[in-house]
Amino acid sequence: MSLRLSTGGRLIDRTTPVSFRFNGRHLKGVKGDTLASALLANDQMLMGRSFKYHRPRGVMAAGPEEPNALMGVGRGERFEPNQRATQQPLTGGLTAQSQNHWPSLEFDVGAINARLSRFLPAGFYYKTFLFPRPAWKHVFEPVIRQSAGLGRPPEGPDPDRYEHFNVNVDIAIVGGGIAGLQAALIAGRAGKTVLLMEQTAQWGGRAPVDGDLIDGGPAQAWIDAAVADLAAMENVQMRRETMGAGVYDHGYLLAHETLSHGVPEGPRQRLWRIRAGHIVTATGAIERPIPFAGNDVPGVMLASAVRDFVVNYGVAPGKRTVIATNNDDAYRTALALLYAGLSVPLIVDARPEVTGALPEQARARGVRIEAGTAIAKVKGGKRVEGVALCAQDGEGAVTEEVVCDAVAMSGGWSPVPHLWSHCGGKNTWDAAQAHFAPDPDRAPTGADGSAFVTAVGAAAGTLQGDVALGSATARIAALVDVSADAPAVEVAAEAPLAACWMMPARASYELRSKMFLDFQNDVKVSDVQLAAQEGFVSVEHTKRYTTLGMATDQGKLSNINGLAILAQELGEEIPNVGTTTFRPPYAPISMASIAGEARGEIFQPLRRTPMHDWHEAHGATWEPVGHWRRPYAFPRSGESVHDAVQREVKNTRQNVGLLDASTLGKIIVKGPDAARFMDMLYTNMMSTLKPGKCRYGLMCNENGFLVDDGVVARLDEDTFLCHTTTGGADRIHAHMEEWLQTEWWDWKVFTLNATEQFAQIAVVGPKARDLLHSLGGMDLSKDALPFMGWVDGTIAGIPARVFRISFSGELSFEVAVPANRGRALWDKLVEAGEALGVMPYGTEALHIMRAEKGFIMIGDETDGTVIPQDLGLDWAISKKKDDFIGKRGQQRSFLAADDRWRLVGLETLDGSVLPDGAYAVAEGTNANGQRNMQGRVTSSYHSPTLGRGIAMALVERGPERIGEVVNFAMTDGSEVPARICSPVFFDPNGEKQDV
Amino acid sequence: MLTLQCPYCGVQCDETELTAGGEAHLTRHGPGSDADTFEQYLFLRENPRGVHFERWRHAHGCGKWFHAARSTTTLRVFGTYKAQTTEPPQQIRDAISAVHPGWSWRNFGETA
Amino acid sequence: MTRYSAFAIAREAFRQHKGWDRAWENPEPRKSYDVIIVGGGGHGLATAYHLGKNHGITNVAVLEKGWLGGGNTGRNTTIIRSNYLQDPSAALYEKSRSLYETMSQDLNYNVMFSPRGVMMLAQTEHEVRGYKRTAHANALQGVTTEWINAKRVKELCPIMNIDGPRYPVLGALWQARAGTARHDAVAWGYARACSAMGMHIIQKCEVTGITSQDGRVTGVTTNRGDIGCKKMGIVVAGHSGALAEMAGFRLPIESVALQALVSEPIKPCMDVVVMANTVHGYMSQSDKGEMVIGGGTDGYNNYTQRGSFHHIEETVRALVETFPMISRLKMLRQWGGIVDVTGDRSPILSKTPLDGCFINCGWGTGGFKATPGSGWAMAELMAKGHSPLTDAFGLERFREGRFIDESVAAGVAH
Amino acid sequence: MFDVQTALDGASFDGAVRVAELTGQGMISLRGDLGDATLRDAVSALTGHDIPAPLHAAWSGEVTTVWMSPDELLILLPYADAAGAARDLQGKLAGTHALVHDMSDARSLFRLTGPALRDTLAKLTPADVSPAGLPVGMARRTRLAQVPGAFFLRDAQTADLVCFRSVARYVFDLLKTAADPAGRVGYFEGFPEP
Ligand SMILES: Cc1cc2nc3c(=O)[nH]c(=O)nc-3n(C[C@H](O)[C@H](O)[C@H](O)COP(=O)(O)OP(=O)(O)OC[C@H]3O[C@@H](n4cnc5c(N)ncnc54)[C@H](O)[C@@H]3O)c2cc1C
Ligand SMILES: NC(=O)c1ccc[n+]([C@@H]2O[C@H](COP(=O)([O-])OP(=O)(O)OC[C@H]3O[C@@H](n4cnc5c(N)ncnc54)[C@H](O)[C@@H]3O)[C@@H](O)[C@H]2O)c1
Ligand SMILES: Cc1cc2nc3c(=O)[nH]c(=O)nc-3n(C[C@H](O)[C@H](O)[C@H](O)COP(=O)(O)O)c2cc1C
Ligand SMILES: [Zn+2]
Repeated sequence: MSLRLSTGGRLIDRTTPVSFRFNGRHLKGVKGDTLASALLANDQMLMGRSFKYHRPRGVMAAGPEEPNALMGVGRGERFEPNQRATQQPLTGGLTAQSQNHWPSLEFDVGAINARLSRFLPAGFYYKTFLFPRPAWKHVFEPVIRQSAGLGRPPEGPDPDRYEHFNVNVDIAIVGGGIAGLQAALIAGRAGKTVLLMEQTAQWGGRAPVDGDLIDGGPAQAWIDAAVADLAAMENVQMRRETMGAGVYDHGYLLAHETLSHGVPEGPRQRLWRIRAGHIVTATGAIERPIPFAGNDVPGVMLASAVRDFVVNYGVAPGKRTVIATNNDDAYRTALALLYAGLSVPLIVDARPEVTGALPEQARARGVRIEAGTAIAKVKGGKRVEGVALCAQDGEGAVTEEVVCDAVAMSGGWSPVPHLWSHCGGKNTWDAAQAHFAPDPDRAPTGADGSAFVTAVGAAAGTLQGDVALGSATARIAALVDVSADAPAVEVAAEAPLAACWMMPARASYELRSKMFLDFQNDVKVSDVQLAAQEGFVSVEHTKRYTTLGMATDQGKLSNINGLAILAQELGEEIPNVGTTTFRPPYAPISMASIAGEARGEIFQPLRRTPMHDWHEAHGATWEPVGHWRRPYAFPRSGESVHDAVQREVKNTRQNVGLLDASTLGKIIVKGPDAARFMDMLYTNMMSTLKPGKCRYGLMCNENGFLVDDGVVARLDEDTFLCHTTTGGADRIHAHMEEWLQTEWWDWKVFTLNATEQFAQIAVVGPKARDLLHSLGGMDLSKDALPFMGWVDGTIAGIPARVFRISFSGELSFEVAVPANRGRALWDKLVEAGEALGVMPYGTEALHIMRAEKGFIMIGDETDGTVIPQDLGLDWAISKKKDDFIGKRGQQRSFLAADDRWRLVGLETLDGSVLPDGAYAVAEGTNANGQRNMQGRVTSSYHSPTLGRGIAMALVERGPERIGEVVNFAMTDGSEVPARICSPVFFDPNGEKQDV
Repeated sequence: MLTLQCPYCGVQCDETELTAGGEAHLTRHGPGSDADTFEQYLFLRENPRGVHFERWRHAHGCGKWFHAARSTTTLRVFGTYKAQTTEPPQQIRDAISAVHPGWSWRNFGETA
Repeated sequence: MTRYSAFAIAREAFRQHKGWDRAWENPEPRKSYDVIIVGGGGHGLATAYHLGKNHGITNVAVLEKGWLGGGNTGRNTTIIRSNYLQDPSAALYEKSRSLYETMSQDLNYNVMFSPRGVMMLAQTEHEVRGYKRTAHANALQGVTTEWINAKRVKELCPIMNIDGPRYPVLGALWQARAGTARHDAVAWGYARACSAMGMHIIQKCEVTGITSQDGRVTGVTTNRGDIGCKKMGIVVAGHSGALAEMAGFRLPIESVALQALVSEPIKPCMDVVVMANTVHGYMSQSDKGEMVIGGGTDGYNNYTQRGSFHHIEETVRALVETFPMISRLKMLRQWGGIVDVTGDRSPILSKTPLDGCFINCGWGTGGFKATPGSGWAMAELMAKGHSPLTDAFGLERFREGRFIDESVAAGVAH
Repeated sequence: MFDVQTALDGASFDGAVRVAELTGQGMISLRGDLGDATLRDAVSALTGHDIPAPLHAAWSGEVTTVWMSPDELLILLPYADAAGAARDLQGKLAGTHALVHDMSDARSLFRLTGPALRDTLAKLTPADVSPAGLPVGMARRTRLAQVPGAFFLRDAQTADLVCFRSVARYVFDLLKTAADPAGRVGYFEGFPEP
């Protein structure tokens, strides 16, 4: 049984109990515990169920590599699935639930899968569920899906806050073990700006647990001194609970900081985006499990994890621990257990001979060591009851059984190469240590082509304390170009390991089908072998076929063993088989931290006009246009949106309406070559426009397609003011700058996007002039300001520029004033207009009024494939100009064809409103069996002015077919006939706007 | 996550301060150009595995367009230069040659 | 080829699964073939498969420089739908979708096509109009789609926040028979079927040159020797530019990185595929339980299969807003693929200036769904010199200005 | 000037830094050849100081000039003076190829004060805001979360930050969140000013 020891535990404070709940039970741990150590202290060995076979699983590791002990933590909106118990600090009131079982952890119906496992080998699902065909969707898939997933989904919405933080540093060091600390000391003393981060809450890494002696004293003393030295350096920043998550191109490092494990006051997590001149990975090494039958039974753990639990938390995974190893380091675990007063009945060592200093120490304490021996099988179901032994060099014939309640295994150590590899760093196979380690000659390279990541310490394959500090010292000194000495480290010399990819070496199928490689995804040795047999011989195929390494631990424990098995099966060398690709993040990070501050009100910028608050206060319903929001309509209480729109149109046509047009783009184009530039930008001839006048203009892209339209005002001989669509302002300004800077850079033209300088209000309707005159300040009579003219002046004491343009067919003025005075003018117009029946109107009324007049709308009549000629806008395309942007594009055969779909109006025969986007059908079908089409509705409304449906449409040769009736198909298969007519439904001679 | 130095203001730009603008050194062809030439100009793109000349705009900054010579496989940047030129400066060509002897790109490169 | 079935599994279960043979053979290349397909992704394999199945051409080699399906086929978010706007696209993608319906049986390989339904959210008036237009077009194109209102959206996808303060959901374009499939299985299933027809699937065989005589293709040079052919299909997605250069022509294509990510697996909570284009994000839940999420493309040419992290941020930000419950879910892994983007963002299935050489590329961010249909059409084009499904997708359309522009209806093309 | 209403009406917030919208702030945009003698003289005459070096701001009295790009300056001056000053400048540059425009209403200006200044900015911008990367007097146009913005330090504990008027609320909310005292980072506070 697992238990709390009466002594030891360097990270816990036994005097402060912490209560928590696990699967509804109230349990107690102590301050400093992780959830995993606290559960072990309560003899809760069973911590979860595996993914596929629902096998009982206990904790296997003590850090982020843990594959089994995943828990649902927290409650309600703060619930979080798949938390590793090994990384979850025990906080008061913590609630945790184990996962992937029903009805309970102890008794799980899904465990039937384990019994059926012979029918469920790797890839079985590709081979079955084929018949009958509908059964996949209706029977098989739902069943498979029901058993999918691990934790239960979070509930949301998440009440917590997250943020990002951007820094630039000379050197970012990931990993705060002795190697990382030493690297920071050297770089810091050399005057570099340094950011040192450590994923756990402690500095020092493995050294204090492993008992290294540094500079003649315990490692902890050296660590404390190093931390103090670093803290005193102004150019060094240190962060704990900060995980290096990913390395990206050009020295970009992503790191994830945990700020709170409970209910946070400030942000819960912080994502660091670091621009580093150089990145140092001092991420240590991870121990490998050994594949033997039953290596997944709760109570089988990594030897280093056993040591961590004993030394750090004063928790023993068992009273009698058998150790299985192929190397000397595991003997440290034996010694730690003995030191804690626990029993180690046996050490099973796969090596034919066991001689090193550490084994000798164990031997000297009376521990039985069996060389050349293997574990044939672990006995027990929900916890270890004993082990059966056999010869390593055999097939598994059992020679002896030993009773124990825990097994500590060590297959050797692999450097943590993830961050090194994310951006292309390559690893080489080190046969002596049986692992892949970063190859300094094939480091990831940055913007200048030189290496930007350096691995040091155990992460570099220099595993033991002495060489770990040695590599950190030598490499970082070289990097920052100083000389430095490594502190003296005393470690026990270790005899070489003997690679052991399977116990026993020639295990039977029966045993191999119980040897787990990937614990979470239940991938066994036999699965990898089956994949190889079936031709999935690329390591990437094996991964995808078996799901090896695809679980939430991303194969931190399984990858090397898996590819060694694959290599063995293929008769290849391990380096020829290679690794799969390492991808960020190093360990999973929350979506919330990635989204950062962008939630709620600041999810996206919301652009507001100066009148925004007024609209809001007056019940506007909104239409998002880019990041702006424009009022769609202003329904009054009890009024439907549709009715409001109809009212707004009628009122504007009868009295006077106000439209907030501030969002329209306003770009100033100035210079001696401005007119020439304008002629290239617009399809129209703009150079002939007179100062004081306005002209409606069209802009195309080089393909010839219409991209924007708007009114251009000539301010003086060399200055134009270009109005663009709301969505177009930034885009068109960028378009202008692009042409000016990259094509016509010798032209003397400056542009300025003055969109936000002005609030713009359209005052529209027969009483518009009266309303403006009532505010006083300007003569806006027909003579003083004719149609398509503009004039500067003052209205109601506010400096204003008034344009006489109309997008509604009514008498209409657009008044531009400085934005900070826009609201004042609006208020005055509303107040003064009361007597005249003034009402604001929104975008929908605007749309209807322009459609009644047959004016096109970018985005409705155009969709990126429409040219001005399609819209009957030939009059706005200058024939006199040799060139304008898009002219050549429009000359291409398909665009110049005479059977293009062209703009017309439509009237349904029954007055109904055609649906937006409906297509006009033609006879027959095309070569692909699709119904032939001859046009489509581009805009369609109920016209309050005409009292019936009106529509604009693009119809094949449309303008030649006025009067013809065509049928529009409804989605239900019915058809609605409509007569082709002029798109100008209202006031065709433009009499109303020109008064 | 690229960083490119803006040759106008000297800022070491984060990729998120820039907008990418595709292939550099295109010659515009307007009315009067034949179909081949126009297609070439508007559509047919250099898409090398290796050195590429491309356009960028320091959009969240000084607003200027500039050119970069960059490898599409290693993302190494051989240099950036102002957009008001029809060919890459010699020193950038030399920097490329030092790494990729015999390189070529459209009309530029080493005639090895 | 051993046929796969539940019975076969039961049989093998009792003999330690020793009876399974290789899914596809691993032959040495011959001196020459009738047809060489360059590129062992889904499209290349499907082309080979349909050359054999529909046209009886089986003296075919598929040459793959790495491992089969290791290109975009092995790294896409597996969305399959055919609710495209333009006629030629709708025809091709619907052909493809219908082939997916029977693919598992046709190939005797369970590709887990899951017609769980795809919805494309409308969150602005503009999108509403765009999707209604698509629904109208689809009705005439024989593609079954439906405009659904916000209430129905919520019923189909309860974890969605349809009242998002910023972009309330106004409705969606819903294709009930659209869905997802197990992407790797598509490649493997085709490879197995091709191999069974006697075709050669040759991995780790990189084409480094294309040989021709009198303007007609004669073969390829590879790292495994020269191989001759009468006809050749270039089906290499992101690498099309490089292959075209070998064949002596240039393409309207740029290769850029597109990224995706998965969350940790959770119990099933989302039964449909959701695409939210206003905020730029899409998500589905795989049969294993991860949330599969698609990101954006970089604006710059790139062959590294890595992208820039800010796209991941943008996507995740959008999805946390749309699905607030994923906030405390963790990202497990992110990766990138190299997609080939054309001037109008639609694919190219075409003859080329080199006789006997055909090209299939430009699928950009959305070609997984087209895999079987593209193979079908490409095989027809290669065998007969013409296919109604490929007619509109020729290389000449750019110079003619005859774009097939799908972005017009508001969408990204996944 | 009772009806001059800035985007946030002078809102302010006290957190890890104090954030306040400045009212009464005018601005003139000038595009032109910054090496041109006429232009330089005209600008200096208006501002009372030389045109700042690239990537810098210069100030004297109530007037500040910010270098925006190789051919653009932003002149900050009292709101009441802006329109007139713009007209004068325009007049002086009549024969010069330049564009002058009163942009007093197009942007919002925030003043940030307090020791956590750099930490607050670092939550929002990818620009290097370390003392070495952003010394006093240097001006950066960059990105603030999802919108463009520019800032410069007047002294170690005072920064001026401009953004477009329409997103003033967004930027203010961003700054408020970033300056939440509960989210203190303490990163740059230890950094020595060079
Ligand atoms: C992140 C991401 C998400 C996506 N999401 C979707 C989605 O949801 N839905 C959808 O429909 N589509 C999606 N796509 C697009 C889709 O993946 C691709 O369009 C499709 O898979 C392309 O298939 P392919 O067979 O043409 O190319 P690939 O699968 O890329 O195959 C091309 C093959 O050619 C090989 N090759 C290249 N050069 C050579 C050479 N010289 N010699 C020999 N072989 C060579 C490559 O190694 C590769 O295996 C996504 C793509 C990505 C990257
Ligand atoms: N004798 C052996 O066989 C053997 C094997 C392995 C390790 N060791 C021991 O390892 C130590 C080597 O020192 P070291 O400093 O290289 O390694 P270390 O394991 O002591 O320290 C590495 C540190 O990096 C942290 N880390 C890992 N990934 C991280 C990430 N992504 N982000 C942030 N932090 C991360 C870890 O939490 C750990 O604290 C010595 O004490 C040595 O004795 C010995
Ligand atoms: C639909 C889909 C689902 C995936 N699910 C997982 C997963 O559950 N676990 C995992 O580790 N990777 C998953 N991946 C990602 C792959 O591991 C891998 O990153 C991707 O195929 C790209 O290959 P590469 O990273 O080897 O370059 C998934 C990929 C796809 C396309
Ligand atoms: Zn710049």
